Parts: sequence; C-alpha cells; structure tokens
Amino acid sequence: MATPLDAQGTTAEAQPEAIVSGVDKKAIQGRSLGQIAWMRLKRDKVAMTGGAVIVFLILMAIFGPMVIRAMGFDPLEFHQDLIDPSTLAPKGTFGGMSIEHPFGIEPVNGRDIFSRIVEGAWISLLIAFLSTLLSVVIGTILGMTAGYVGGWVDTLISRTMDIFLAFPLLVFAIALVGVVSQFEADLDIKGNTLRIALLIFIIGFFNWPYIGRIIRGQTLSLREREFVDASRSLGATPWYIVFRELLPNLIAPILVYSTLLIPSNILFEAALSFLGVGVSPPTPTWGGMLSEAVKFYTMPHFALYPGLAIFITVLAFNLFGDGLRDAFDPKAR
Amino acid sequence: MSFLEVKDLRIHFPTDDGLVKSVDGLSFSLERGKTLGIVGESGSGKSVTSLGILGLHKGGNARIGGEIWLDGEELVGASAEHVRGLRGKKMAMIFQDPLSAMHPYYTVGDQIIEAYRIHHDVTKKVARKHAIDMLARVGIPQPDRRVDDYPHQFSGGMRQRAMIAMALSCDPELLIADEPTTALDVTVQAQILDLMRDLQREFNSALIIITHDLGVVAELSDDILVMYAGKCVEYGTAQDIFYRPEHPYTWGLLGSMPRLDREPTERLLPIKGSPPSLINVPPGCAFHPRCPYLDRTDGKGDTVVPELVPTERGHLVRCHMPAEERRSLWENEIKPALETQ
Amino acid sequence: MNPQEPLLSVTDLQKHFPVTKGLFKRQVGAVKAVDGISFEVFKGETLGLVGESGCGKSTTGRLVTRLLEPTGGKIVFEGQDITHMSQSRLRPLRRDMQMIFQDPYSSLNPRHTVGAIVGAPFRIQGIKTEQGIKKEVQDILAMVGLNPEHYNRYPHEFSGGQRQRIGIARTLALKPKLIIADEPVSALDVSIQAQVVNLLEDLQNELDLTYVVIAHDLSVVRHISDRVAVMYLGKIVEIGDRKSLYSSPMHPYTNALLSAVPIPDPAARTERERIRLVGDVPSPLNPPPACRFHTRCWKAQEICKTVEPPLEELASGHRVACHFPENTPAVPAPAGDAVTA
Amino acid sequence: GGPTQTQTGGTGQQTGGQAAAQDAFNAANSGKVFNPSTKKGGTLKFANSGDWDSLDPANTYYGYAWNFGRLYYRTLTVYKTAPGAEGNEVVPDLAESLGKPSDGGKTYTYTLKQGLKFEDGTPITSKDVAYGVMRSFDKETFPNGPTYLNDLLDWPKDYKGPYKTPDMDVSSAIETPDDRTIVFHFKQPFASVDYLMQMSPTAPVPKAKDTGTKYREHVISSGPYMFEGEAPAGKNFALVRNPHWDPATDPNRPALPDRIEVSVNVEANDLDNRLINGDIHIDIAGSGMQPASLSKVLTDPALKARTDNPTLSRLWYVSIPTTVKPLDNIECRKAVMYAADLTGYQTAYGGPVNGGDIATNLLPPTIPGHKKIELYQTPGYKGDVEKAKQHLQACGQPNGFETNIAYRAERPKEKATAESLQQSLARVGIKLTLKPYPQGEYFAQYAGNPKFVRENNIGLAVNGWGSDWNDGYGFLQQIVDSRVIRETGGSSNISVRIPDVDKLLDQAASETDAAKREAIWSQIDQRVMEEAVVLPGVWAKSLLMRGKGLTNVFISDSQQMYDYVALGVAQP
Amino acid sequence: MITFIIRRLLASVLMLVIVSMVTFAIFFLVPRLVGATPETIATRYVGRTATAETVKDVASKLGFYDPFIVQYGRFLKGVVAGADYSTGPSVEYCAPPCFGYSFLTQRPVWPEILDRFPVTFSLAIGAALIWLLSGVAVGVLSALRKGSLFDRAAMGVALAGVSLPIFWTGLMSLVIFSYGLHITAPGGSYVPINVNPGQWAYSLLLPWITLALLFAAGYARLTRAGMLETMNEDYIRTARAKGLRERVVVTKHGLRGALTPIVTIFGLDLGLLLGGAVLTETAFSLPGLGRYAIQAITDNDLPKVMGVTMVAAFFVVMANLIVDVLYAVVDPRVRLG
Ligand SMILES: Nc1ncnc2c1ncn2[C@@H]1O[C@H](COP(=O)(O)OP(=O)(O)OP(=O)(O)O)[C@@H](O)[C@H]1O
Ligand SMILES: Nc1ncnc2c1ncn2[C@@H]1O[C@H](COP(=O)(O)OP(=O)(O)OP(=O)(O)O)[C@@H](O)[C@H]1O
Ligand SMILES: [Mg+2]
Ligand SMILES: [Mg+2]
Repeated sequence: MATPLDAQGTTAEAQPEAIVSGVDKKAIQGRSLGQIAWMRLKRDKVAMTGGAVIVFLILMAIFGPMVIRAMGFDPLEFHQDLIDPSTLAPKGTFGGMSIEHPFGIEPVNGRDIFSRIVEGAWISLLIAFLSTLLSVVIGTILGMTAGYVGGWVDTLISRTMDIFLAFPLLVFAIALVGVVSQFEADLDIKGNTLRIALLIFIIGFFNWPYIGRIIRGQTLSLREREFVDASRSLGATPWYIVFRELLPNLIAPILVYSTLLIPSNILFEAALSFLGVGVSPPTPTWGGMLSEAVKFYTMPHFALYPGLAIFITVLAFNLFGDGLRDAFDPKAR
Repeated sequence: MSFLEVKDLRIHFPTDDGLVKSVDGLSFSLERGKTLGIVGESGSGKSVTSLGILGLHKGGNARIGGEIWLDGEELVGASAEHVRGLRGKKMAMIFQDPLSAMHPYYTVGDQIIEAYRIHHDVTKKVARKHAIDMLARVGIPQPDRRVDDYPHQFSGGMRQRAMIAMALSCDPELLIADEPTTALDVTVQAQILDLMRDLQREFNSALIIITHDLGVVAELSDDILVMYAGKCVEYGTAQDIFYRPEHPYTWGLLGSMPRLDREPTERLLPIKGSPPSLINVPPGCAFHPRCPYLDRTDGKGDTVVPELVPTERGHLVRCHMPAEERRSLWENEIKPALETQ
Repeated sequence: MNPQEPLLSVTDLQKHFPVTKGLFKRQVGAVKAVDGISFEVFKGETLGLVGESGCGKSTTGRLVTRLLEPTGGKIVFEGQDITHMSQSRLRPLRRDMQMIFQDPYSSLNPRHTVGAIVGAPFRIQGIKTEQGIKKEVQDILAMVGLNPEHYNRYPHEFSGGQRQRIGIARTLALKPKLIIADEPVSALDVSIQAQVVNLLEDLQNELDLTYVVIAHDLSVVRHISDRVAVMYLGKIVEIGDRKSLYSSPMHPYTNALLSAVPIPDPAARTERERIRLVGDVPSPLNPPPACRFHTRCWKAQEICKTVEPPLEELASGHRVACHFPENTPAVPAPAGDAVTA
Repeated sequence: GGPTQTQTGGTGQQTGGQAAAQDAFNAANSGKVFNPSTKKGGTLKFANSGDWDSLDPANTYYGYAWNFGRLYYRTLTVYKTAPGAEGNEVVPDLAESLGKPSDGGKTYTYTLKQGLKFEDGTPITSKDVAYGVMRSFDKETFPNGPTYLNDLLDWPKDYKGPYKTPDMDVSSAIETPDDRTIVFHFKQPFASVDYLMQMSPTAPVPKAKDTGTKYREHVISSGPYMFEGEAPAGKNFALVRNPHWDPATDPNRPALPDRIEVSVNVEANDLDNRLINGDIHIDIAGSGMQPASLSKVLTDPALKARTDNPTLSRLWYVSIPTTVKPLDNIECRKAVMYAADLTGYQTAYGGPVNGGDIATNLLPPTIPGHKKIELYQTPGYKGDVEKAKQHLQACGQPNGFETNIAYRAERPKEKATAESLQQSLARVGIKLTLKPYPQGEYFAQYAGNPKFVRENNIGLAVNGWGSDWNDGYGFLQQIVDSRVIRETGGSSNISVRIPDVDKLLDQAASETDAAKREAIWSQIDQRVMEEAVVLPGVWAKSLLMRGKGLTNVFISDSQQMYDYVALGVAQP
Repeated sequence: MITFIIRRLLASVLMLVIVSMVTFAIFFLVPRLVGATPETIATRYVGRTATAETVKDVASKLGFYDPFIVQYGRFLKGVVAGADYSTGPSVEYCAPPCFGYSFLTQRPVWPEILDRFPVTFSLAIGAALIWLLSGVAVGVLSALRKGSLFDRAAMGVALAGVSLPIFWTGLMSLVIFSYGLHITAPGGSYVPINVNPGQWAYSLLLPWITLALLFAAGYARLTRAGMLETMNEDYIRTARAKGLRERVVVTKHGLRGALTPIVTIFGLDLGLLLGGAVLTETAFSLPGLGRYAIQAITDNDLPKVMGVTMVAAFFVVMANLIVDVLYAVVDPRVRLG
C-alpha cells in the first residue's frame, strides 16, 4: 500500500544536497578532508605566510647557492684585507656592511656572511628534512605496528620508546658524532658526506619515539573505529587494514608532526653545531656560524644573521605546522 | 501572566559559514506544577532554547532577542549577574549525559554541596548533610557513603539521579530536563521518569522536558511543543498533539515510530529527506522540501513563511494548508494509516 | 519460517574477556560478555536480539562474524563450522555474511570516497565484475537510495541517515546471505530511523536476505523481526516468534522491559500497569549465580539463586529460561508454582 | 692614558704610599715592573677558564700550573723572580746552591737549606725531595707530569715507583746520604740539570702524608701559601699563608697577598669580562684574551693600557709529512711553502697582537741561538703564486694536487689556520680537505701516528710547540729528532726525519760551550727549513690583561706571563 | 597503588640497566668497531710524554683489556656494591652507588655529580616555576579572550619563544643585560644557595628567564588549548547552570580540568631538564650536570659519562613514574594497576 507520507520507494528520500550546502551542484567530485583542510589553510593568513616563507627558503636552499655565485659571491672566499689584523674585527661599521657584503663579513677571515647564510640554508634544511623523514618513517612504522598489533609487540616497542626517551639525547648525539666521525677512512666516505649522513641519522634516529608515540596513540584509537571492523568483516588482511584503512587517516597527524618536527630538528642541528659536532668547516651551516659567532659576541652582527635565519625558518615551520594542525583538526570543523 | 512566559525568543549564532538561526521566534508559557514537553529532531534548537532560558548564552557569541518572563521578571534584558543569581535557585537544569555533565575530578557530594552553598550561606557540614538527604531523596542507596564517590563510580542511572539531586538541591521553581533519559536503558529510563514525576509533584515546580522521543513526552507532559528548524510548528496540549495533530511534520514523527501499543504495521511512514541546515533554512515553510503536501499550499509553501495560527480545536499550528484540509487529511488518511494494517 | 536447515546455528556460544593485572598480566577474572547462548537463524527470516546495554548483544554479533574469537561453543554457518576457522579460510565465507554497524560516523573511513568504501568488498575479495566495479557500486548506491553520482564524495558530506545507507550499501555489495545489523538505527533521528528500517525491509524482500538485527529498542525490533531473542547478562532468557513474545512474554525480565517502554499516548499514562525494576544490571565480571536475573526479579525464590533455569520451549517456537514463567499456555509449569501476573 | 688610569693610580698611592703607576700598554712587559710594591695584605683573585690537570706537583704539565705552583711548593731550584731576561735565570730554592756536577756531568749533588718546614711544621728533608721525585716516576698514577727525570736518571731496570716497588733500592738514580743532601745519578752527562730541578717533581712530598691520586686535593705546602681545606678537581679553592714558611730561606717569593682565591671553569668570555670589570685580577692560564675581547680591548685606549703583549717561546706551525704523496717530493713541499699566505695564517691565529709575529723558521726569538732564516721569502708574506707554480711544475704536478689538512677540532685557531691555508693553497691548485680530530688523541691516533698519516693522506698537519724550558734543546728535541717518532704514534714530531739533524742534536747535547751549542741549534733550524718539512706560522704572542689594583706586576722570560709569585694587591 | 609503584620501580630499574648497557656499548663497542685498541683509548688518559709502556699500564689499570661483559659487570658491581680503587699508596673504598673513578681526575664520579646536581636543580626548578606560572596565566587569559589582540600577541610571542635557539637567546641576553646594561649577573657567576641566597637568585635570574621563555611558550599554548577544550565541556555548562560565578567556573572547574595534561608534561619536562640542561648551562657557563656531561664526553671519560647518563635517565624514569602517580591523584578516574 502507498500512503501519502511514504514518498514512493526509498530513492526519493535521498537528498544529499541538503547537507552539501553551498557547493556547486555540478561539483559531484567530492572534497576530501585533505582538500577541506587545504581550503581552511588557505584562509589562515598567518599559516600561509609561514608556508610562503618555507617555499622561499626551500627555493633559496636549492637555487640560492647557484644564484649567489652567479652574482659574484663566494661563501668560502677570504677577505682578510677587510679585517683589522690586530682586533680581527671587520673594518667599517656594522660588521663591514657594504654593497659587496650586504650582511657584513665574518671576523678573522672576512668571509661574506650573506652568501654563507644562503649556502647554509641548503645544509641546514637538508639535514632537518632528511632527519625528519627518517624519524617519521621509523616512528610511523613502529608506532603503527605497536598500536595495531598490540600485545607483547606493543609492550616491546613502547618500552623501547621509553628507553630512547630516557637517554640524554644531546649527550648521545655528541658522543656518537665524535666517535664515529673519527674513523672516516675505515668507512670510506668522504668528510662532510659522512658528517651530514651521521647527523641525519642521529637526529632522525633519536627523534622517532616522539612521533612513534603519537602514531601509536592514533592507531590505538583508530583501531577501535568501526570501519576497521567493517574492513575485517569483509575479509581484509592486516596489510590491507594498515595501509588502506589506517594509513590514510594517519597522514594528517604525520604531516602535522613532520612540519613541527622540522623546526625542532633545525634547532637540534644548530645545537650540535654549537657544541662543536656539526658539519665540518668551511661548509657553512647556520648553527655552525652561530657557534663561531658566540666566540665573537662583541661583534653582534655576526650572530645576528644566522640567529635570525634560524629564527625565521623555525618560526615559519611552526606557524605553518600550527595552521596545518588547526586545518586538520576535526574539532575546529 | 504565567509563571514562565517566553515571547518571540530568537537565538542566533553568527559563524564563519553564516548566521545560525537556532531559535527563531519561539513563544510558550508554563505554569507551576505543569510540564511542557519540547520535541523535535536533532538540531532543531531544543537545547539552545533551554540554555537560553537559563541565560547560559550570555557572554557567548549568541544574539538573543525576544522576552523571557520568569515569575514576573524579564530575563533577556536582565544583567548577567542577576540571571546568574537565579540559576540553580529559581531555575535549574538536568543535562542529557550525566557523565560528561559532572566534573570528573570532584566527588558527587562536592558538586551538590557546591550547588547548595552558592545560594545558601551554610557551613560545609550542613551542606553535606543536605547533599546526603538529596541523594537519599532521589533513591540512591547508602547515600552517606556514596556521597564521596566520584561520578565515574556511579552507574548511568545513579548519575542521572545525582544530577537530579544537584538540580533540585535548591528547590528550583523551574526545572528544565534536556533529554534526561536518552543515554539510559529503558528500565532505568522508566525509573527516572517515575522519579521526575514524583519529585515534580512534591516540589510543585514547573518542568520543561526536552526530548526527541514522543513516548517520553507522552508519559510526562501536559503541553507539547513541536520544534522544527528553530521554529515551533505545533503547540498544544498532549491530547491535541497525539490525538489531533494538524502539522504534517507531527504526522511524520508519529508515522516514523513503531509502536508497542498497536498492532505492528507493515511499513513505517517516515518523513523523506533529512532536517535542513540552520544556516540555509529553506525559504517559505522550512518543512516544505520534506512535505508531501507542498502542492496543497497554493504555491505559498516555498515562498511565504507560514504563521503560527490557532486551530479550531484551540492549539497552534504553523501550516499553509487550509485548516479544513489538514483535518480531513488527518482523519481520513493519516490516522487510519497509523492504526490499521 | 521453514523447518529447513538453519542458515546460521549457534550453540552454547561463549566469550570471556580476560581481566589481567600485574607485571606478568596475571588473569584475575573474566568479563563473561556472552556466556553460553544458542539460537538458530533460518533463511529469509529476521532474528531480533534485544537487551539492555552491556548484555552482550554486540559481542554476539562480533562472534558470529568472527571479528572475535569465541571462548567456547560452536558456530555453524551454512553447514560449515566456522567457530575457530582461520581468517584466511574465512575470507571466502565472508562474502555471504556481512555486518552493519551502529555508528554511521565511525563505521565509514573518513579518508575514502563513497566509491572506495562501497567498492572495498570487491577489492578485498578480489572480485572482478563484468561492467567494472564503478558501475556495480553505482547500482548498489541507487538501490539503497543514494545518488549514484555521489560516487566520488566523502562520508563527511552526508547526513547520518545517508551514511547509514552507505554502510548498508557496502554490506550489500557481495550479495550476502546473512546480514548482522548491530543497532543499525539507534544513532539516527526518528524520522531517519524509519527510512532506514523501511530500507532494510525492502532490501530483504528484494534480495532474499536473512537478518540478525541487534537493538535495544523493543519497538523497532518488534517491527522488523520475525523472531526475537531477549538477552540478559550474556544469556538468552527468552526467545520466540514475535507475536507470542510480545503479546505473552514469559520471562519476568521481558515483561519488565516491555512495560518500561514509554508509549506515545497520553492516555496510556494512567491506563498502563507497570513493572518497575529496581537497581541496575549487575556487572558481567561478577554475574549473579544461577538465574542471573534473580537480583532484580520480584518473583525470585530460593531456587533462582541456586539452580540455573534451562531455556525450555514452553510454547511452540517460544523458549524461556525461568523457574516461574508467566503467560504460559495451559500446559502445566515445569517447576515450582507458576504465578501469573 | 685616559682618566681611568689616574683613578687606579690614585688608589695605589693612597694605600701603597708609592708613586702612582701609570697604566700603559706593555707596562709590565720587557723587563719593566708595573706598580712595584712590597706592601703585604689583600686577596689576590685568579680565574681559570679550564681546570688544572692536577694540582699535584708530580702530575702537572702546564706552564701556568708551574708558575702558580711555586706559591705552595718549593723545588730544588727555581727561576729567579725578576722581570724580563733576568727571570730566565735559575737560582737555588730549597737547595743552598745550584747543583754540583761530578762524575763527568753524570752526577749532581744538592744540599738543602736549613730551617725548611712543611705547613705542619715538620722539617723538610732530602728524603722528602727524593720521595717526590720517586712517586712522580709512577706514570700510571701520575700520568700527566714531565718525564725528563724518568728518562734521564739511572733508575733500576724494573723500577715502578714507590707504590708498586716500595722496597726497591733506587740508589743508582737518587741517593740521600743525609737529611740535607740529595744526589742524582744520570745515565749520560746532562747539561741543563738545574733547569730540570726547577720542575715540579722535585717538590718535597712527606711520605707519611702521601695519599696518591688524592694528594692533589691537599698538597702539603712547602711554600709561602697552603691550601685552605681541600681543592678537589673542578672546584674553586683558596690559599692562605703557611705559618711555617720562613721568608729568610726564600728570597725569591715576596708573598705579598694574605689570601689567594682561585675560580675554575669560568667561561672564557666571562672571564675576560670579569677581568676587565675588575672582579678578578688574573686569567691564570696566561694564554691571552679571547678573540671577542680583542676588539673591545684594543679599540679602547683605557683598556689597552692595562694590557701587556709578551712574546712566547712557542711556534705555531704546520708539519708537512714526507710520507704522503706527492709531498714526498721536496719540490711539492716547496710549492706549499711559497703558496702559503702567512699574513692570513697570522690573522687566523689571532693577529699580530694576540696571535704572534710571522715566523720564518723554527726557533722563536726568545730562545738563545735564535736567528732569522728566510728561505722562502714572499712579498709581504702573502705567498708567491708564481714561485709556487714553478715548484709545482718541478714536482710534476703543474695543476696542483689534492691532500688533507689535519687540525685539532677543539681549537678554533687551528681551524681558522686550516681554512686560511685551504684558501691560499687553492690559489696554486692545491686542494685541501679539512680534517678535524679530537685533541685528546691527535698525536697518538691521528696526526702523530705515521700509519694513520700515510693511510689518510694527511699532507699537512697543524701543529704547535712551546719549550719546557728556554733553550734550544728544550725547544727543538721533541719536534725535530726523527728518533722520537714512534710507529705506534704519540710524537709531536710529525714530519722531520733528517739524519743530519739527529746527528747535530747529539752533537749539541754533549757540547758544553753555550755559544757553540747555540750555533748548532740554528744550524738544525736551517736544515729543517731547507728540507721544507715544516711550514712555520707564527711565533706566538699573547695579550694579557692586568686586573685592577694589582701591584708588582711583571712578565719574566721564563714564565712568559705574569710572574705569579711576585704579584700583590693594593687594598682599597 | 603501592603495588603499582613497586612494579614500576622494578621496571624502571630494568630500564636503567638497559640504558646503562647501551651507553656502555656506545662508548665501549663503537670505538672498537671502528678500530680502536685498548692502547689507543688509553692514550687519552696519559700525559703527553707517555711511553708505550705507560700506555699499556694505564690501559690495564683501567681494565681496557677485559672483555665487554667483564668491564660492564665491574661497572654494575660498583653501582650496587661499591668498589675498591687504588690511589697509589693505599686502596680506597668507593661506596655505592659507585659509578667508578674518573679516568682523568682519578676521583670518584659520584661526589662530583652530587656536587653539580644542585646547580642544575636550581636552574631547572627556578625556570620551571617561572614558565609554569607565566605560561599557565598567559594561556588562561588567552583562552578566555580567544581571538583578541592579547591572545594573538601572546601566542605570537609564544611561537617566537620556541623558535629561538637557547644558546642564541642566552648569548644575546648576556650581551645586552649583563655586559651592556649590567643589570643581571654575568655568566658563570653561580653562587650556591646555602652560601648566599640573594646572590644565588641574582646569578640565576637570566638563565631562569631565558630558559623559561623557551618553555613558557609551550605551556601557554598547552594551557590555552586545554582551557578552550575544557571550557566547552558539559560540566562547565553544569557549573554555570548552578549559578557559579564565572571566575569560579574558570578556575575551579575549567583550569582544574585543563591542568592534568599540563601537570603531566611538566613532570616529564622537568625530568628531561634535570638530565639535559646542556645548552643553557653552556650558554651561561653554569657548573651543572649538563656541562659536566659535555666535558665528560669530550674527555671520553667513561665513568663520568656513565654516571651522568644514569642520573639523567634516572630522572626521566622517575619523572615518568611520578607523572603516572600524579595523574592518578589528579584524575580520580585513572586507576593504577
Ligand atoms: N554556540 C553555537 N554556535 C553556533 N551554532 C550553534 C551553537 N550552539 C548551537 N548551535 C546550532 O544550533 C542548532 C540547534 O542546536 P541544539 O543543540 O539546540 O539542537 P537540539 O535540538 O538540542 O538537538 P539534539 O537533539 O541533537 O540535542 C544546531 O544546528 C547547532 O549546530
Ligand atoms: N574487548 C572487550 N574487552 C573486555 N570487555 C569487553 C570487550 N568488549 C565488550 N566487553 C564487555 O562485554 C560486555 C558486553 O558488551 P557488548 O558490547 O556485547 O554489549 P551490548 O549488549 O552490545 O551493549 P550496548 O547496548 O551498550 O552496545 C560489556 O560488559 C562490555 O564491557
Ligand atoms: Mg540537544
Ligand atoms: Mg553494542
């Protein structure tokens, strides 16, 4: 029987348009959460500024060294004629600031600070990015394993994370860099490559538990969601569940924590350089320049630029990461 | 004037996506000792209304208009501080989810004591005694021991009882219960409903019960207000609403419910579609996209906002259909469809 | 109901969740979530499973679909014993047995499109379709009342009712024989509830499905089930066909449940006689001995605390586990004095 | 001078009642005494940016530790407390006179003064001096101290020091016939014995009070000051007057302050700031101010006037090992010599003031026998690209070559040097890769380890050397004698393997005539330079600051920093 | 609760043993893997004129010829039962926990650590108080005035705070406030509290503030987020419905609810800080454990490294335990078991 209320079968009851309000009806292609986050991010001016700075920094890191050389700068070239030999300070005001040396020059050897900052971006960002990648990969794999498999595997991985977190990180980083880099010849890797690889490894390797914990927690809560059961009840293998069901949901936290881990890794690299176990000279890094500058604190211009470079970079990543987190946050929806 | 008079209440929230008209011109009144039931689907503005009466939107981003008269006092225009003084003492509220509505870090007793001492200048000891009394009154066994328990140590039903004890601790004259039993099992729900009925009788307070379960309203209410998209669509006595409903939405609600007291029907009679978003309320009658009788409104359905007009039998309905037609539809088509099979 | 081979038969099914403590994860007890239940489901019928929160309904559903490993008992599906079958051997069988979940929000992966969600069964089971998965999925979407054009949309763009339809579409993809629906409508608004209930019924007729519907809402269960089982603390206390169970419930608990359901009829307030249970459901960690209901039963006697009542067929197709059943047909009661209320 | 000088001077006048000392650059340098005084009293404050290797006389090898140690221990002989060259003279201290040689210079005899006492009042005997020397033999317990007496005295074959071989008869090396006489027997005749005897191991140690490794926490004083309580490593400590010290036996120590306080592990830049502000009097290490302070001090006349700029018996240089290709070819080495920009080197090392003067050969001007040898002269010391290229051509590497340069990672100046050479050698196509190594094992495992040098192509190694005492032997022996090079590593000599030089060294050691000896030193210098195995950098100088209110400040040639025994403080 | 603590303590001991083993291995095995011999390692601990024989003697005195297990076992035994050490003329007993004698100074490590601990402790506690109070206060205000100028400015400063490397802020603040304006103490002027409390506070003021700036940022953000979340909780609505004053609602109900994660992080941060104030101590040349650790590592002085690592790990582990217990105290819903 048909009553007036029963609107002829069930199909007519569907009216998704009522929910998807404000969207062009033709746009049947739905918007994923990622796209929505991106739209929100675009509205967040602060985060976008951070993002723009990051893009700029990355471009600078990649093309900067070529550009400055084309412009006639050489980050390694000495300009000792511009140094007062007895005080070792640059001649002239503001650290020898001039057209040729817009940020002035370093004391003692008179290297151009501007071009060293540009050149330093490359190494600093490379280390920060790759070490972040490393910790994210390790952290995600182990965190997901612990969270999904549970049981003694979880116990083992969680305790390992605890142990990692109990190590005085910086101390160990120094020890390892010191010990391993002494034996370059045996490892048959050339100077800075080994150093950089080592720094990436150490920073990345010691940071994974942080991201691991987060991923584990997220996995634990995702595992309880019914779509995982749904997938299991369809006969999905654990691999399928982990990679097809869980991983897409972890992309957001992974992305957010990566953008927040990068600045902390930049600072970490700077700290290691400051403590004397950074990249070998004369290759410039910001942390290395800063640690040099500490010895010449009476010439603040020297500390100013690398300090500012670190500050701006870290701030940009933090702002962007923060914005990203807000954009992905379901509560803010 | 009635004990509680709400006139043309409007509560709007400006948001990034637009203005949310959560409550849009709501009026009703309530006497001491009487119960008003408010029903409606999720998001129809029920909770916003109850919070509005308690003045809990003040200081937030809400835009409130209209009047609320409680015992001769106007509350919308009153100072926040004044309304705060009335809260808890003159009017109190019971929330839907007693677990999240109680602070997890304080004992049940402490929370009742706190509520009591805001309005009564008594020592902690006296207040504690009172709290134990209240817990006993709502039927919690061993109240002198359980008073020191934390909310999570109570079962769902006991928590709701404790919430009620807290709300009643200052003998409020108006009690608003926002979905007090939705989170509970049927057997416990029945206990709580009994308890509320008994307490209301005892305290002679005015009670507003908010729910989307028509069964619950039927159990308790004298008057019933049906809300849809922030507006009242039908308002009358319980008898009016259940025996002589005139709004298609009310019909839909009744048709959607499988009923234990009748022979099972072959099919339920649902309302098509889903509730509108309160930002983009459909033009004209908000219900028109879901209304099967749009063609009987003379084309006004999707253009003109219908008024809330009294029916012949004395209750209020917001519908463009001629009164005649509504009545005949109910008598001849809907009612039989609901009853026979 | 045909006296053929049951599609699903469950015998003495048990699930105990161990409770561990200490450094070495010593087991100190067990939550007896499901503690020896037996029932059969025949092709084409709908079995309703009702009970209060925590009585083990979902656990039963998850055991039957082998999302959980049973502690004891036997599950036979289509003549195959699947009680402890390995997941890889189960995989092909899963085509025939699907599950609908309660929460329309958490049961759909927010990062997958509708197409991916509904198409997942094909991918997981490695099934090639003639017209390609997309076409197949769109057909199914149309069948559950969704716009096939919405293939590329994400779950968050749909309302609760629509999401539940997506969930249903997913279970239908592989044309299963048995669908276990765990509270398929309890998260939905009344009007939407009715739509989904109707949809489930339509699909059953169209596709010749067999349902096990788990719910706590007795009216909904009555509406859709052919037979109903009532659970209490991990046990089935009463099972029978719909008509006899609702019209002449035998177990006091069933009686209490039924009388606790609020009736959307103001007149019923005064007319109905009620049975009010006291207290809450005991913890499944420490269930009462013998008859588990004796702590809340008004008819309980000494024997209820010592002897566990078996589930006996007192009327045709109507079994009950009680020493003092009510509404028994003229047949003499097996033990003690049968007291009729 | 600025206005501040008169203030300081005024203070001095009021308290000391002496003529106002005029602050001036180098006022305490080159034989001058700044603010001379005999006024006793006050607290003298030292600060150390690091810490002693040990306060135990048997276990320390720092120049400043020996300078400072004289305040709490006495040795058989001592450098004269006098400014300039006069301070280079060794005079008797515990001994009545300088050593009396016998047995063809193989035996030396000293007699102790009368009335010498330890801080607890017990008399100091020759046995205590002998015990001090014997315990310093135990390098397992006291690894840091100098080893001259271990190597030179005629110890019994299996002697392991008084702890492990307590009953062994050491009379073949040391004899104490009576409480005031001590006799040393050397394996071979040795000329500079009195220099050896002023070194810390001859400080007397009472056997009864010897606590081995713990003795450093409270050395029993034989000098004018003693420890107030204990002085464990890493902690600040103070010295107070030793009541049993008899000034009559000790003309060398004016002992002006009543109290001496020492802070250790003070951050270097802070230390300079506190020195400038007057919170402390002396940077005890005496190695010069920090680079950051230079610009501040040298550009402020008032501050500059408080500094002195002594020259040290120290050469900063770069070793060019002949075992690494293509530097086995002398032409390639010469190319390096010509290509190097020495002014850059000088700047890297701290410039003409704090770094030093450009060096042209090994022996520094302060060492007797020094002669300037300029074999590889280049215009303005900036290197001569043309000449370098010619030599590269001759070497068969016309386009240059690649090699590594080693330096000590912890030393910023060495790093700057390496970077500077990298720059200047690049001009002729010699590509250097920088190799920092930890200084703790620099010689044992890296730059001083011939195997490592060969395998890792360490073509250049930044190096430096200061003499233990001011003569040619003390300066040259450890860095040019090829026989000190051990295949297992550990020697300071990285590159000099010239048989003639070894012969000349032996010749000089047995030469008794000072003038002839000095001629040989210079000859050695010349040979090493001819072989181009050492690229000299700078003869070190340092910029020292006098703390506010110091009296009796001067620099002696022996210490090459302020003479700590002489210092006094003007009290406010 | 007690059994929980005992259980956790046992687990902590196990963890410390593992940490010590890994540390030992890094310093013992890694150098050997890349080719060091007992002698080359020993060269660090002998003077510059040592003969090969001396090096051998020292290497065997320090036990470098023993296999890993023996050396590690000796270390463990020292920690548990103490150990005997030769000072030359006599043998000294080093009471447990004996982390051994420094290879360089030949002094027991434990007293040195105890000696430096108060410095790090002073630094950590002072800075922690500052950052906790200021961070929470700013966070609460920001949350209550969400979106206001104050909120934006405070969060901006907060982000800037975490973006600055501490050695840079340390240096710059020293240059400005100590050497330039002379209002704070210069670096390295630490005075123990029992010597002169006023001087103690004065000498630590700048390090405290600089360090606190780094953390206050995080706490302000954390508090703000926590407050925003709790102020949306249902129980806040209940509190308001009772007629509570807004101030009470915010502090007694809101802040109380938001405090738990802050307390947790605070405990962990403090635990980490006690073991790792390396950069701050270096920047301000404070003679604390952080600098001690760096020194120990550059000296390759294994007993010191072991000692300081164990102490640092101990604090992290303890902080974890305390945080867990505190959590149960703060949040009655949490059951330890
Ligand atoms: N502070 C707010 N800001 C913006 N929108 C709000 C706010 N509070 C409520 N709303 C909106 O007002 C509408 C009505 O909400 P309300 O909570 O009154 O619904 P309800 O009828 O109580 O529904 P339910 O049955 O789900 O409790 C909803 O659409 C909700 O999103
Ligand atoms: N994984 C588990 N571990 C331990 N106990 C569990 C687990 N799953 C369920 N339980 C317990 O088993 C009992 C039955 O749970 P189940 O979810 O089957 O109840 P239900 O009847 O579905 O209740 P509801 O109506 O609330 O969904 C409950 O007491 C529950 O706490
Ligand atoms: Mg509501
Ligand atoms: Mg369930």
